[in-house]
Amino acid sequence: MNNHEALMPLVAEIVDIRVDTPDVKTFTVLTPDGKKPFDHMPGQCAMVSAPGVGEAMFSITSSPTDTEKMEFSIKRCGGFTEYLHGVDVGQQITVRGPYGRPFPVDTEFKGKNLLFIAGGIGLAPLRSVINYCRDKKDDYGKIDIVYGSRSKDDLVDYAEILNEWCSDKNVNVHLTIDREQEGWDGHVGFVPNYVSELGFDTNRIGIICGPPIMIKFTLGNLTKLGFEKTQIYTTMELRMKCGIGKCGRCNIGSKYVCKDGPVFRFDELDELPDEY
Amino acid sequence: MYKIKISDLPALFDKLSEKYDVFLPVDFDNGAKYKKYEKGDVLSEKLNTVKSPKDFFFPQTEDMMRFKTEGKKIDVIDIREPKDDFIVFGVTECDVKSFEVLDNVFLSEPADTYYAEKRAHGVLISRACSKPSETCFCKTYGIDPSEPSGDISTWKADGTLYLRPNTDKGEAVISVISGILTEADDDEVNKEKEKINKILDRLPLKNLTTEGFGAGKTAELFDRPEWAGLSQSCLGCGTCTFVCPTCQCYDIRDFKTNDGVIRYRCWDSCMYSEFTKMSAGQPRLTQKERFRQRFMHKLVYYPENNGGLYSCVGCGRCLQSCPISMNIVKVMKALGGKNE
Amino acid sequence: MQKISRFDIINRLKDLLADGNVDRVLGWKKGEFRYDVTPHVFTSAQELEADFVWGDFCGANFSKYLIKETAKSDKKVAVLLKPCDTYSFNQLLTEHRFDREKVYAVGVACDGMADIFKIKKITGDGISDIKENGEDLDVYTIYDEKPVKIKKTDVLSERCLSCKSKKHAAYDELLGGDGDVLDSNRFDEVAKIEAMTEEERYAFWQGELSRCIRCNACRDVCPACTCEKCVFDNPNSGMENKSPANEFEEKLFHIIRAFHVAGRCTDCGECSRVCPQRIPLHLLNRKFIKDINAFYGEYQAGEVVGSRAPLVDFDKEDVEPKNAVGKEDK
Amino acid sequence: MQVNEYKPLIVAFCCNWCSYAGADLAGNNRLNYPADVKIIRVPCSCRVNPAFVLRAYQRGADGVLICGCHPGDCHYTTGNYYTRRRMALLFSMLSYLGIEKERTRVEWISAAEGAKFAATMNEFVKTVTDLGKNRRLEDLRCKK
Repeated sequence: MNNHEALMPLVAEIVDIRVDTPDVKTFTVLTPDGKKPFDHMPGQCAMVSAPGVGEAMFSITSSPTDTEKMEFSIKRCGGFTEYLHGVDVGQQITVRGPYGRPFPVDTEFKGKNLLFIAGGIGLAPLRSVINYCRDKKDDYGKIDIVYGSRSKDDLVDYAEILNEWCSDKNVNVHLTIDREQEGWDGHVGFVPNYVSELGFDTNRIGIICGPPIMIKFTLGNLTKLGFEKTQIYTTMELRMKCGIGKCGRCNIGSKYVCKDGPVFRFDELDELPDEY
Repeated sequence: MYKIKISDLPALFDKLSEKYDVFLPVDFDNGAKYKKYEKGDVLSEKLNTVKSPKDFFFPQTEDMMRFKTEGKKIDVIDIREPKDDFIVFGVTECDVKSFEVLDNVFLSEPADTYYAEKRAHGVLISRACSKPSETCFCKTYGIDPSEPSGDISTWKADGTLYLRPNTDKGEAVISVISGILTEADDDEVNKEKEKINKILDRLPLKNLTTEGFGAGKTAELFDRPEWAGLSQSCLGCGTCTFVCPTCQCYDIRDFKTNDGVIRYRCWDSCMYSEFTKMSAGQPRLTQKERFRQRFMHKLVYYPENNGGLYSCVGCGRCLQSCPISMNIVKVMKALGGKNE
Repeated sequence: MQKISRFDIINRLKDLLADGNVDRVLGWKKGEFRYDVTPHVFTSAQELEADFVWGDFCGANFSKYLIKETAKSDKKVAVLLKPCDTYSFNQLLTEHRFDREKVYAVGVACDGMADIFKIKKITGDGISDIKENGEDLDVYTIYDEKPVKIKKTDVLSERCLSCKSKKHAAYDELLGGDGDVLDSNRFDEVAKIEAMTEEERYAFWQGELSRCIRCNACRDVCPACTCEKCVFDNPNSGMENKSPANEFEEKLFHIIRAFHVAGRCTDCGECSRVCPQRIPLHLLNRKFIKDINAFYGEYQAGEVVGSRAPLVDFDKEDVEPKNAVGKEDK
Repeated sequence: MQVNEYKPLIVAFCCNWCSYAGADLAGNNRLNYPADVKIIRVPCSCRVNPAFVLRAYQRGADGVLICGCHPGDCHYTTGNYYTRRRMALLFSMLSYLGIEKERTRVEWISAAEGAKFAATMNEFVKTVTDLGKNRRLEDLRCKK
């Protein structure tokens, strides 16, 4: 990051828009001269903005190993995202970052089996880690991915999951949807229950992201399987304005999500007040 | 140590304003206010200005950049202009210390260049508090109002103003006015300090302590039942945060002009209901959580991140301004001390 | 000196609690100094005895708190109301903002409230105690053994200087008796500004409003400002704003704030009381009241529950806007 | 002389049923009125919130006109009666704050009064031109 201009954004151009689900689109972003705006680590975020419309924090969904471009998977749920969903390829936006503490991919994750558990748009922040670990598969053990959504149509990155992840030898993908649906012969049921059914051993690190209620029950079920809180990670989201721990709104206790997070280990979260 | 007769202060301000923009507290009908010096302005005797001098370094509204948009293209325009040196005169020690609190936030990596630029060009001339108010409690935080710091310290005693430069910036200012200053010894200043310390012993809030607060107290304080009662009549206005010298939360907003977009930042307040509101939800649902956040931040979270330093300096502005007279002193008395 | 003593009020409130008529009391709680009184919900006789105050600094108007308080429980809450507060009380009832059945209104006679800012202008900082002494206030400071004697009438708060009524517009019972509606001089200041030239008026308001720090205290304390979401907080309103970015924003906020309560403002004076910058906001509200009286006939918001506010009413013979300006003094 | 000739920007809120039709009629009859008048069509003059007037000034208007049906002729029966009260109070307040009272105005123009519409606009533009630029309710950020 350019430290001198922490709040000054870069201009970037949307060069590709992929429609993932009825309310999620993935935007590919490059600088006007065709480069990746900046380097990042898996789990880090960036402030994306359209002048006069809004500015908000999004996780960077592309992997750091992709040196060509940067991607954001964005769900339509407010004024600014509504705008983004309405733009065409070629539209310029601004980005600044990267912000936050990444997943400890080069330290604590190294050499371990990984279990990714995601619900809905919660896959977006994990996709960057998953692809990072897939690309450096020698550094990691077995990768399991449990991913669930309301319906088949709500699965983000479905094509990539089927075409790339599923064909990877050391990756095991377990998909589930909430309710029966025509044309779906996979598992049906909620993610937390599915995790219990699959019954993972504890020789792995868990990484959870999804709606708060899903996180809560999944965490409970993992604990029942014998997981310690010290081996489960998640990534958080709170309202942010500056991204650098100064504007004062994304704190949980003394921690700032934009600076000390967004990635937290559950034992760390336990020490924070319950205000998120 | 230098000195100058109080009656000669206009000459001093005239001289300084030749080279610097000089701001000093001046009395108005509605209280003292910092004002750019113009001939004839008289330094206010009142110690607390309604708004604190943080305005000069972290203004309530500050334009950051402009955007020009044309079709799908965006152009980011840096609109900052180089800042000239300026002097803030007559800053009380609590307000001087408030900059330490703000520095820890704004100058820590990555530094906030908007603030840093102003800090680099601002000269703080402090003054000893010869007549503290009943609402003063800087002693609680170990701040000594008889020994002001800043780039230059000043004391008023017996119709004379004593000045002591503390930094290179201060020396530079002194060299501008050295022609009208005379050298002095410390005697009068020491006597004045003694006098001030005697007054401090008579202040009604002199026994207020930070006991029970500080780093590591989150778990103990967060769920205390007293918060409900303390916050029950809070209006959720932002008065306390806006008059506070250490409150530093801000919002970044865009303003659509007829010719592009201005991105500016403005003070925000944790007391406001939309402060943490996002499309996905609201972590601080009621005024109780918002109220608690403000005081927990000042008394626990901030010290946790900044080596035990509290982000309150005891200036007493919130005691004077709160519409319902609820304030940090009442919170500290209700929650602090020994817990049975 | 207030007509009724703290002691008498507490005794009556204790009875009310003991009878089980009410389970809590909205009253004033003492602070660190004499003057920093906080609105508080008292739930027991002990609490009342320890912390309840009544005196020259109990300015806070509790009417607005009733919206929140009555929603909390089915039990009745007792509320202390000064005569001017009762108008806000009625106005909120007119607007159906709370359930009258859940409130036991105790009217207290009021002899006017003192303004600590005015006191400090005389005594300076360092006030250690203020004692009521007949018609005087004895103000002790840490700088002098002897008190400064101040006539209370010299330090009355702005709204009390032109008190409109000592008569309670609503109550279930009265403590300290009732007074009369007064022949107030409250429009004098407005008339003075109207008499200025356009340039003078502009300069006057420019000076006053430029001090605004947009803390929203005037809005948040106002018993007539009870929107769930204020336009100034609503991103979808197109005029959401948090800062007095420039002169325009200052005027926009204060014109709209005053306009939105026009015809509903009872002139309780809370806005000016709480302004940390001491902007005479009541002069904006009073201008609307004065105009309404002049154009559409005398109207006092909150005098009668259910009265029709002038801005949701009309007359076929109403004055034309172009003829209205400058015709306020009929 | 011609270099800096000042042309005021006028915003006219016109009620859909009368004044806007009046404007139409003025156009059909080739009655001239200055192009600096920007018409904003509103369902009823009563739709005009005082904030709209202020926002027009913020965005660079030098004069604001609110046009509605004649009192008694409102399409919604009584809308313009409320407009009348509301604007009387607003204009009085603006004047109280020292803002030129001639800048803001309410006019009743029916669908049949094309000539009146054009005449009103001409006269109002002249009044505002004489007053000069709006300085007292301007937002500098919106200028240039």
